[in-house]
Amino acid sequence: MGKTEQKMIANGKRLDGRGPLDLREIEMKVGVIPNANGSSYVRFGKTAVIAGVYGPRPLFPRFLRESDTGILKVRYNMIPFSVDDRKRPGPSRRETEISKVIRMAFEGNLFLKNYPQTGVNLYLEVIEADGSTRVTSINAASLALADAGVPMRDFVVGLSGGKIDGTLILDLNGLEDNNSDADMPMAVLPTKKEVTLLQMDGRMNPEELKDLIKHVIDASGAIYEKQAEALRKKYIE
Amino acid sequence: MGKTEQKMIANGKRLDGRGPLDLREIEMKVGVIPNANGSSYVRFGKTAVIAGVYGPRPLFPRFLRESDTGILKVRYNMIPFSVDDRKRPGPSRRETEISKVIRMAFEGNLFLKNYPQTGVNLYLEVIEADGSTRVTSINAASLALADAGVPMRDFVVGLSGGKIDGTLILDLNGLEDNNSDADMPMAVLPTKKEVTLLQMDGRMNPEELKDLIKHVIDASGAIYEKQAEALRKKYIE
Amino acid sequence: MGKTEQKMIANGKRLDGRGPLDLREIEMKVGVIPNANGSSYVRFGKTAVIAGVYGPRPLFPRFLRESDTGILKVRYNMIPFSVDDRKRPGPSRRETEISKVIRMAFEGNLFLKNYPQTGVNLYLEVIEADGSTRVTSINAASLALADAGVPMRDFVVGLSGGKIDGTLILDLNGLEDNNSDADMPMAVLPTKKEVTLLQMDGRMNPEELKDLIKHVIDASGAIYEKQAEALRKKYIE
Amino acid sequence: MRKNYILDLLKNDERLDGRKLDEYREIEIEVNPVSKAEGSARVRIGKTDVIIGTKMDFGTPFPDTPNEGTIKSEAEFMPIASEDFESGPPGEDAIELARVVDRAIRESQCLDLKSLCITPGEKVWSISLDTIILNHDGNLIDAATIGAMVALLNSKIPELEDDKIVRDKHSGKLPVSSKAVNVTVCKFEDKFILDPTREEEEVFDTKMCIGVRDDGKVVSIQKMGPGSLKDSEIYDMIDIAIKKSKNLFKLVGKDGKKDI
Amino acid sequence: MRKNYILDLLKNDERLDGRKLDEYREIEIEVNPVSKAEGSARVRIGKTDVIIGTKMDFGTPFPDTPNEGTIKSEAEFMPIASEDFESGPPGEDAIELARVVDRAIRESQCLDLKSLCITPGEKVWSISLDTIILNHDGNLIDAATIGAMVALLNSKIPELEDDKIVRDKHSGKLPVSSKAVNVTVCKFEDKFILDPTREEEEVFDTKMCIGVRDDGKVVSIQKMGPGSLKDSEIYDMIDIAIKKSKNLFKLVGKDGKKDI
Amino acid sequence: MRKNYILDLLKNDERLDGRKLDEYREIEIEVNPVSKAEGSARVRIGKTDVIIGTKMDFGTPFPDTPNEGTIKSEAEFMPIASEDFESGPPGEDAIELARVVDRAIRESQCLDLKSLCITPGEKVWSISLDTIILNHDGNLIDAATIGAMVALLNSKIPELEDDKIVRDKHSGKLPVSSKAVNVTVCKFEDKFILDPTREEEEVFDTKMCIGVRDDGKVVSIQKMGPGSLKDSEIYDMIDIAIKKSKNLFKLVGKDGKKDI
Repeated sequence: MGKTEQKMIANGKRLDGRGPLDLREIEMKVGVIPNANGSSYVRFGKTAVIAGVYGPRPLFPRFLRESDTGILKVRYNMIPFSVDDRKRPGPSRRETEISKVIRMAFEGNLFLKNYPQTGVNLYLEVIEADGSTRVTSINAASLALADAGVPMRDFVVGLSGGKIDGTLILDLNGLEDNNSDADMPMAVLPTKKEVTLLQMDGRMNPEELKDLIKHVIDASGAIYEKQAEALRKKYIE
Repeated sequence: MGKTEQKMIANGKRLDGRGPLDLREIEMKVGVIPNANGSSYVRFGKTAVIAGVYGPRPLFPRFLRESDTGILKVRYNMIPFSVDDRKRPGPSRRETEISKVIRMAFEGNLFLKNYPQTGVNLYLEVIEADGSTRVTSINAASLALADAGVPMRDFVVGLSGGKIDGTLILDLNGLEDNNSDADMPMAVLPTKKEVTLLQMDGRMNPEELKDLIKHVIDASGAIYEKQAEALRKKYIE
Repeated sequence: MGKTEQKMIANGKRLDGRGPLDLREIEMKVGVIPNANGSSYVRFGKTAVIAGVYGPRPLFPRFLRESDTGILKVRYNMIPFSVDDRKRPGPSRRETEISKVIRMAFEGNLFLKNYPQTGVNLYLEVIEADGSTRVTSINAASLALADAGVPMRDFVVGLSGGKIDGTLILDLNGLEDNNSDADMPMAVLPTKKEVTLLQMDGRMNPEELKDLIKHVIDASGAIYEKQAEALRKKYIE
Repeated sequence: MRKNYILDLLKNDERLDGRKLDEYREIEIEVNPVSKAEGSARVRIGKTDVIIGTKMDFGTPFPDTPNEGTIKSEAEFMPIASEDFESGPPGEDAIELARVVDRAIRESQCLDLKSLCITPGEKVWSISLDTIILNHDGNLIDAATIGAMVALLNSKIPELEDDKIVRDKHSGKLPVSSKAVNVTVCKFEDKFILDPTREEEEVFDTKMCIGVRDDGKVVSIQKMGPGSLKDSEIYDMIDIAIKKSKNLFKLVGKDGKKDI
Repeated sequence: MRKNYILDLLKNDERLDGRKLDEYREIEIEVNPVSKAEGSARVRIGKTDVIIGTKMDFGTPFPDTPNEGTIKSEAEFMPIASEDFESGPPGEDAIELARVVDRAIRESQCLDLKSLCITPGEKVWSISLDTIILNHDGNLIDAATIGAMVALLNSKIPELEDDKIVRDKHSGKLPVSSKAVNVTVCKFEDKFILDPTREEEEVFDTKMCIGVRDDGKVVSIQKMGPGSLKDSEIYDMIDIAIKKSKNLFKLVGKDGKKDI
Repeated sequence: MRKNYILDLLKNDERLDGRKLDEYREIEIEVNPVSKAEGSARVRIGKTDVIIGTKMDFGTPFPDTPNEGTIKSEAEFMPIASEDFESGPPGEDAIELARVVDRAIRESQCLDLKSLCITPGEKVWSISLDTIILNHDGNLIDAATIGAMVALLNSKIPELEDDKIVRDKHSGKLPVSSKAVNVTVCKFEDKFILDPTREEEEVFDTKMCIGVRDDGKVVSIQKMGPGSLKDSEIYDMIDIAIKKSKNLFKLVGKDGKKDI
């Protein structure tokens, strides 16, 4: 899915029929990997991610246990057939960077100091990629950590904003991502309205950039509700 | 040596003049690597393998010694100029798999539980490859382990069976391997007549498959004799 | 810079105007990497090397400390844009070999036995390569080790000799290196007049080879003076 | 202790989860769950959960088969699937799984590789078959082979425009003429079981993974585990596998729909 | 203790080295110190010392941009630069640095990649931008981005003769039409600082690295560190970065001369 | 203690195995033991046992020598050969050995690389020279260089049919016009020995590996080990190597037959 000459917004509607600030269909499910301590499945449109959490558990090998804080490890991975051209197994530079920024989006939100000598391993498997994979992963991570019973100060919501054909939009799909003027994945603590991940690529005036940040933060509440609902559903069942 | 249009069996004889169940010329020698605790050279036709055994010796690093059983490591390796197109150094996927199945062919046959915290390293170097390299390696391994004095329940004999031009054959050479309807390397405990390695590639009816397995087991006795003779020879000298 | 048809010596002068035994312009500076325990910058013509020394410091991980001698590690590395065609990051086979011979040029010259369980790490970064990079590195290493206060029996001087158009020369530049009949990097202990590194590539009669070795040893004194001056300069400042 | 309990049950031909010795857990097949793949399948056997996909790209043919496309099979035992799996390049178990799946597919000759030639000797379609383990509860090879078969049966060939791959159009389906499955038969003393859970795999540690084609031919075998097998036991295991394969072939219908 | 001292000073808007909160250390730029590179720059900010170079080689264009040259950015955190760096392939910090530098350059669209096409769809110029850390005393990304910009502005394109690269002749300069820098704004409680030393980076561990183009547009952002940021804080940080970028652009003159 | 015993003997110019200081162990050369190789040799010097082979494949020439074939030398110190060797990519000792062997061959200009050009600038023969250590008992480089020389002298060039390599036919022998060997001279105090065993190598840890061509020219030198050498010692070592090389050249006859 490369660049296209097509107009991306016509009559106020995006190519898939959404309004600029509309999100795609969202599906969230908890407890999908029986072996994991916590797990989830999150889908935004065709972008689908499975998250699994193992831990907290004692660190191994032992010499790692000198650390006076718990350790969060994050692996963001795209499976080979999740994208148009097969992705080779093994972490790419892009995946290594995304694993790091996702770790940063959660590290301050967990009480890792309370778990010295233990590790929490968070695995994010992108099953299908149609834009906004890292923010979809963040939602999956938030649910899987909650499902595993890892204490968090707040949920973490992921959502991307962008600018396309001069219009600010939310939740970019793959085609939009490739044709946008700007693309901005964010992670938001929905209660405190604080930001733990923010990346931006593109060209924006400071004012529209600030507007876009505001749009993303405002929309995070609705996603937070869906996370809470997915968790409730599991524990009712 | 690719596929050929040629008939592989004519007038009941194979291209190299053998009858269907004839083996190639076999050479076996013990004690060829002075530094190793046990070693051997085995040749079936042009396929030649050198085996070396180091151990049993204490495991290193120390944390490996927690294991309550001895550990057998196997490395099956083809040297770069053992094949038509140079084989790059470093283990290929094929070599990794073969190393595993050879380990499985021996693991149950050694008294590893009696050697906690020790390791036995078995190195198999294919010097020249003209078909049936893994079973040639098994014969070499059996001799090298015996030469090293590693106690075994039984010898282990390697021999390949196959089907070609509708005929069941033994001890495939490289050209036959590439043109066979089926190829089946096996490892046999010659005294107990039990099988510790069996792989098959091809297309066979269950009945002919069972016949072929029987042929291989039956022929294993003769190879066992050659192993015993090679060992005797060393200790007489 | 490949081979050329050009005469490399005309009217007793080399292409860059030097006489056969002349050295290029030499620049030496000490203390260029603030974080390192010792460091230096050495330039011969356009060939420039930065050296940094960390240590002596306790070895890590602890199990390495079983050694009853200090350990010198050397990494000779060319930065990607130091050469005509970009050099990929990561050690090439050439760099691995050079790291070893440079280590050998220093190991016997340090009092490593007096520092059990400690390590000295010597990093040599070739910033620009125009011939004689390993001997330039040796001069940089000598200065950086002295700057770090690592006790040495003697300084170590690096200088290359060669033969080109039938003439013996010193301090080959890149073009000369590619067009020489022989190229010989050497490391010399300038006080004892002993050799700790000697490599040669080319074709030489034993007599001219011995002459060339003598030329290099004789010229090492002048470089030694420059090393001493560079160190004095730092400590006067 | 758990092991002893499994063995005690076995004396009465019983299993922990109440199954008969030759009974599979429930099998659930999802066809083309990943639309970016040329074809894909998700297969659950009990709690075992795998996802398999195909991708097609340009490749060069092997020198000795210049007119044939190529297929390669890889597997990842991702750490999400089990606390025993680690990140990093495939270990020997993942490599073995990928190769055993590959062998059943390849030796069954189910795929017409000649039809995947673009320019003889130069350019062919190269199929990548990737197996991803999402949750490991035993019997991975049987699950992966079913998934590979369903993914192949449901793969579409991307269109070529001006020598370029256009992935959102298709020039047809992958030509698959027969089906193959692997049936893994596990042995302990004189008992054979099928479809072991992870717990059972530790007890029944000697097994034969038998590839069967839908015409009843055996196309591949891999003896696994450290034990030894008598000839009569091998014969029994082959018969068990061929018999059971018929049930599995019903699941792997040409349309790939789950019908169990 | 050192940390506490830094925080105590901070209460009075003071820093260890006497700088104001938004003040950079002295910046020293050396243009084309490495003549083998197509272009190069050495940038020192205080004790931080980096060297950046470009090399141009033949490459193949990406399928979706067949008429454009390519640029790739890599970074090595060489062990000479810090006792914390280790030999080996780039770790996550080196990869992040290279990608953040790359993003500011790429998204600013400062480089006319179309002019780097040799044969459409087949052969283009591929630019390698390598960042080498010689001494690490904080604020690596700002230093590396300045260096990248200066190296690009001063890169010469090698000549082509008979389809071969002749490196000692040049067919012109790399066409660079605008400039971009990264300004990293660090935060602790309600204080923001610029150009942190390595010591300060451990205290001010939440930051935003903001890429700004010389027309005042923001071209890239990377939030770093484990902390969280209020929207108003983010807005302030953006404003600080844009404001400070103007000073940096003065350094990165088109002729690359240092004028501070 | 063993070390001291070696040194005590040395005072009387004696060695553990009774050899004279400049005496080699028995050398046994097997020509073309591996028929799959284009050429091969097995060389035993005492208990040291190495096997060297050549393979020829298509390659691209180096840009500065577009009309010449290429040769590359690799070595593996396989764990079968010594309890000190480990599996994995070649370490610095294996790399050094391969490069020192390569240098003697390359610098002797014994091989007419121009005759290995197929299409100038595009396609040439690329020779891979692989050294495999089967048993390590010292003096590996001398053994490997003899083996490389014998393997090259006995290599046949595969035939080309329709631009494809046909390995079972040959278009002639590799054109080798001269011979080179390495003679490693080891030093302890004022004593020099040749052909050290592994035990002796630990004592005589400073050495020069001297490549000599059959016309008596020195073509390569590698000083090894941590010690230092006086100029007069170096001169002596060169003379010893040249003298001894004559004996070795007798072994490496053009027909590669062993004649000692």
